[in-house]
Amino acid sequence: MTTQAMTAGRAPMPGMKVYNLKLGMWIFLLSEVMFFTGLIGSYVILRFAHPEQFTEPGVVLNVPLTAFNTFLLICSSVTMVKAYAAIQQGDQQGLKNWLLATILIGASFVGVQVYEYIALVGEGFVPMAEAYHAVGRHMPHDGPVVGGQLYGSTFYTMTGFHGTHVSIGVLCLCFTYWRAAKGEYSADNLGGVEIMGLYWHFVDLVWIILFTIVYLI
Amino acid sequence: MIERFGELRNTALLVSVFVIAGCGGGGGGGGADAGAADAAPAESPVDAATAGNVAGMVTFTGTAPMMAEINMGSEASCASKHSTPPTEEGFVGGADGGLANVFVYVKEGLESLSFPTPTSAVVLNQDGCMYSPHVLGAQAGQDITLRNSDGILHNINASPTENRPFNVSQPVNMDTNRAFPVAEVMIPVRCDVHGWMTAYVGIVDHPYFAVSGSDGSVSLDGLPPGDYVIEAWHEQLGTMTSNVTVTTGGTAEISFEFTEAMAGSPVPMGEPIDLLHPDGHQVVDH
Amino acid sequence: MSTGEAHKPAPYMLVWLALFLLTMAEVGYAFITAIPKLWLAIGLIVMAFYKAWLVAVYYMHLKWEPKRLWLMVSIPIPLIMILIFVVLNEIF
Amino acid sequence: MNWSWMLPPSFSTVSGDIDGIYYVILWITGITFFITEGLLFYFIFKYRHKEGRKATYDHGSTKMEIAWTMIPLVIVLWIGFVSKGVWDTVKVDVPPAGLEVIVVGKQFEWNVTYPGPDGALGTSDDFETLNELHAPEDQPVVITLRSDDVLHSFFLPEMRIKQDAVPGQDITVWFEAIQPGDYTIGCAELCGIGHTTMGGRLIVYTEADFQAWSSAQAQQQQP
Amino acid sequence: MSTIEQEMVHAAEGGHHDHHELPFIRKYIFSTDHKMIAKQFMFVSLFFLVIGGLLAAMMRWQLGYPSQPMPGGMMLPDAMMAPTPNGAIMLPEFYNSLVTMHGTIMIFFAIMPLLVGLFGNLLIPLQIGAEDMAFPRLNMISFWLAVPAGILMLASFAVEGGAAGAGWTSYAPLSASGEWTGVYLGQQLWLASLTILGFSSLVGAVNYITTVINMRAPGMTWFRMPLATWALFITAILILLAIPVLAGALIMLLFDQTIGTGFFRPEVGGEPLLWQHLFWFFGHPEVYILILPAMGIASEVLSNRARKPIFGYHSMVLAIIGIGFLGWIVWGHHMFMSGMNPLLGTSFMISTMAIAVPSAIKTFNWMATVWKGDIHLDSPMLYALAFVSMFIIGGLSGIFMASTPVDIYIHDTYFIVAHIHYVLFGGSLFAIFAGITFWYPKMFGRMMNESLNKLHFGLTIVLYNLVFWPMHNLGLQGMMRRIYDFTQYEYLAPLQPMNEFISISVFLLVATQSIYAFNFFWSLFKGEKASDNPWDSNTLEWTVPSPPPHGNFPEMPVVYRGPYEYSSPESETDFYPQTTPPSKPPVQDLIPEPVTPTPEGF
Repeated sequence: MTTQAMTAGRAPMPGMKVYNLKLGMWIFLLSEVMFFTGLIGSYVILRFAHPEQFTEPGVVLNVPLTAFNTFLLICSSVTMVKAYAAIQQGDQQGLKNWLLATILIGASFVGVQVYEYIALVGEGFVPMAEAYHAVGRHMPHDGPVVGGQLYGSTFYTMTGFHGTHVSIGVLCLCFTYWRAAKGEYSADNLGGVEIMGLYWHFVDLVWIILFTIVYLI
Repeated sequence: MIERFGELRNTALLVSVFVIAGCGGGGGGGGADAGAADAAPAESPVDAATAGNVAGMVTFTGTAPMMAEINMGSEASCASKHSTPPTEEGFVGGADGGLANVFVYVKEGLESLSFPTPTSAVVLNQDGCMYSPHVLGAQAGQDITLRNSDGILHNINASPTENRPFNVSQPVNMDTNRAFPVAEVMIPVRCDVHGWMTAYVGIVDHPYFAVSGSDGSVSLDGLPPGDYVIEAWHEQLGTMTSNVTVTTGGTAEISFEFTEAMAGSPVPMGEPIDLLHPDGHQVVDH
Repeated sequence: MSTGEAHKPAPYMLVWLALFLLTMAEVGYAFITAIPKLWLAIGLIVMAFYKAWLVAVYYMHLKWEPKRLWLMVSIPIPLIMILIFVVLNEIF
Repeated sequence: MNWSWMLPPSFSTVSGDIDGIYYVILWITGITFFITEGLLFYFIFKYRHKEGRKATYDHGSTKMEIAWTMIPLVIVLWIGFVSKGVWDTVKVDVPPAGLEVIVVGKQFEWNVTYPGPDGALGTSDDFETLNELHAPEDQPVVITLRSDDVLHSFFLPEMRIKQDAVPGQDITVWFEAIQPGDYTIGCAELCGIGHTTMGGRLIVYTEADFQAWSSAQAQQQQP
Repeated sequence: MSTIEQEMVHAAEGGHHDHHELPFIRKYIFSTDHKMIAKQFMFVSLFFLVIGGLLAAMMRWQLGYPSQPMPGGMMLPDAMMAPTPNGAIMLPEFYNSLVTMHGTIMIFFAIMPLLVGLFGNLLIPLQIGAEDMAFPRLNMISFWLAVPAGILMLASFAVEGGAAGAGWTSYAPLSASGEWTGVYLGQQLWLASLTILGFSSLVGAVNYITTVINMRAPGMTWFRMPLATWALFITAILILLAIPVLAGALIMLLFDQTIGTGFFRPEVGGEPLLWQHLFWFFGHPEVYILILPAMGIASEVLSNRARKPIFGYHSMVLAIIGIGFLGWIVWGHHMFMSGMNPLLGTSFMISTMAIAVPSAIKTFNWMATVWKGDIHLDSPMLYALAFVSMFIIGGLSGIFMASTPVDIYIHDTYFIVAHIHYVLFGGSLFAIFAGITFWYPKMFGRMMNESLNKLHFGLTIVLYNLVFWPMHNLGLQGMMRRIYDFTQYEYLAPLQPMNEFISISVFLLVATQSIYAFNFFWSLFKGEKASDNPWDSNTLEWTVPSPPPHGNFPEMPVVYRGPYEYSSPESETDFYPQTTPPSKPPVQDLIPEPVTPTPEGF
């Protein structure tokens, strides 16, 4: 605590050598890791238990679209880190521009995902186990049902929770942008930008894993 | 599927409870299904002077399936209530081909009218570990009195698809009142403590329904003149419909002839419940 | 401040390029039907985790963080492995 | 009131070993219990506050700690080693079946299917009993345990057998009764409103009686 | 300047100068002061403790007098009771709800918030010499998330179908569809409530861990931290990593219930055992979440009241860490009978046996701590000693269940009920009594009435053992748990007298607690004023006024030694506070170099 150091004339024990906000964010991310472990782990286990209920990549899910979405998220990561680099140099304008870019790309990621969901539900790829009747993207609508009841359940739960995280991230980004616009950040007060970045990159990281495990394998 | 949407109502409720942090807990009380019965005016819109009747027989041709005996060994107090060993009631035929336990009701023709909800309750009695009656009709929103006359633990597990399901227990001689606000044919009811206990409740939003007696006779009285589609439902033989025209004061004849061939047709119900209860509601053909 | 000016500017764009190319590679690789499923899965997972590694190390600045933070961040890994391994053990 | 720590009598080939381990643990824990609690109370009494007495200034002794760490470790690992053997006999190594039956738990009853005269399950001459398992003595009874709806737990107290029935899984359970008699079947896993009524009877016959019973049943249940 | 930073400055600049200017609502309702939040947690969870006790009493009525009219049962709604000519009888589904809600409320809404919410908030900043938590605002949020969770949980009693009835473990598929239990909305409320509560605990854990790592006063090295703080620190880590797994499982089950996904529903291919694995992967760390802080509290009190350094401080710390780690690899011992691969059973048995090691270390070290001590037998010490001796029983009875073959017989019987209550009631709850009594003067500036406490202790320890000891015997007779009417089994019918005996003891036990409740509130106003350090304790919280001002430490304390230097020859008194400068100059490396200020703010 700098402030306490000032008042008490002594610094506390060095601890993690990382200031509180950043440490707290990292700790929070650890719990997020465990949360997604629960979801992804369940998916892996259910898939091993019932391979017949899942399909080859691209049969039901729209891989090109989501590959593009992955690309979007990667780009948003780099813009985010650029924003951080900018404020490190005290470049207020750069911070705002890069943040804005991140917000836009992040929002469009969510948009694409919503579009994807709508399309999938149209094909009968729904989370309700009993109602599942997906026939695959390139099949006639009266074609045989591919995959099984657990497919939709796991897919929507995992991607849905990731989407929620992205949406929350976008909101937080807007807040960060608002404060950046008020010029509250500077080269030696950028904790807010950094932890925002940590969260954002973590969400990106989760998607990298999800994209591979859910769409490609 | 429909079941699922039923569940979605719960979600809605759940959310509402979220919003008001529990104060809305009472919302569980089937509130989502209100509006079914509320349109009922004070008195019956039917003019008794002009009303006519529908009467007829439900018959079965072919060799009737044998009903297996129920082994009540595990529930001595019930077994002692039966002089002769009770049999399953999936198929009860009467004299000269009459078919009992068929639910007959007006399916189409009354859309324009709405009827008051009866204040009297119908009784579904559990006696000797059997439901009596085995097939029961009630009007939407009408009280159904679940009665335990055995004094041992029963549970009444109703799994409707349009209405809110319930599963309540009765450890002693007691009555419990429940109502189904939405028309639904048919609602399966079972007791999980005694796997053989099953019953069916038909809910329609008018008073024109009947269950065929042991001789197969059935009649719907006091119908306003007009054209109707009458449906007959049997838990193993499926459904049949026939069109009748009721004239002023006249009695229209109907007859439903179920045949052996129809045996085993799936029980016309929203959700296949046999998935979890293979021995639940199937034809016992020996 | 443990990150930033202390060292030469981080290769952000380079990492971005790597991530992009790896994604392309993954998508291409996933559709090679010639390769047995097992090898497909392994290859994809390796690529995915390498991407995750890149993000964590460069974008999340782990590269420039004190060792004890690395230690802390690696706590969940054994737990994840225990959970997955044991429960998979159920199925086989 | 029964304050005894003895186990009720048991009647299966494995129950002896199970009870044996129980009594071993009972002895070990019992002795530990009296020693530790005794010492604790002795210390409390002996070293209670007296004016002018100062407590000994002592930060501990690694030797003693290692001692009272290693001794329990050795003991419990030995218990674990012994337990493993019995556990494998009961749950892992299933002997060749003298009688094979299918037990299906559903709310709230146990349905038992017997192979019938041809000795094979899944054939037309199978017959069933409700809430009753009839078995011969001195024969390994191998049970395929299933569930129709929720988790149940197939509990034979006198045989020291317990196994959850999991919907969607076939779980093999076996026991061998050593004495004819009338025993209990229970459900040990909360399974809903009627959980308490989900009891049944295990009837163990002599070999001959069982044959008689089973052929009679087969006759009776044939169409 | 950012809000949190303002709070920091506000706190650091000795917030106590102006804290009386805080409006009532900021001071008592939406307070960000860790001490006030600790008290809020205490009052709420003590309320839930009472609820849980009453639920238990109702349950015991049904067990002591199976299917006999319950006194006052007529006042309960028809959904719970069956009317008969001579009174109302409990319905089985209501009994199941009681079983479920007693477990859930006691574990998640009473013991856990008392140990983590109360003592975590109260002790961590005070004992490490911080002016408040790292994130005071988050701390407040953590409490105000727990409250709606509790309201939802209680509200589930009022909805159609009643409260959740699938046991506190809510094994799928019983919990996955109302068709099986008769509980529809109630189960969903249960799931929702626990999800919210989980998030609350999570936020708290992040706060605790950050605080302990980053905000220790100068000289407060890791191995000078009091054991209570150590235990709470490890507990926070367990919460941090275990709760999210539970949250994931809860949400999946909630989806199964509401929108009809298939994770745990076998009829569409779901895996019931997956729920058990996820639940117990959380659940066993949870068990240690419930006992570790209790161990820490007991260590504090024992060492202090025995006026003797804790025996083997380092191994005590290592034991805490060891238990924290082992907690992750033993969850399978809850599933020996579940149909889990029996080969896994053996490996889980071995890892479970290994827990005997850290437990033995702690138990014997506690005994060695009082050995040759100068034991002041006042109420905190009595509770703490009761904790030790009851924990011994609970630990020993655990060995029976750890041994897989024996578990075959006693699994899911009253033996396990006895075991868990010896650990949770005899262990955690006695430690909580000890802790509340011990830190009561620090919280409220007054002492609790000693003789009332001794009376409460005597009655409680006796009645408690009369309740739970016979449950071992019931279990050995084969009486299964969670059973509505055991007399349905003729081989259990003879156990009725013993059950009746237990039930009567429970009623008395519950009644006895009113003594403590009365003492608690009476002492708030009438208790004798407490000095800053009534127990002659060494740790930092006793160097500040009782109750401590907003901001705790007018100026940052400097720590020179470990927390348990009692009867040290270097000190003329029989205690030696951590902050007292040593007579001879301190070894230099004990006081850290001031670190360069790091950027702050959000």
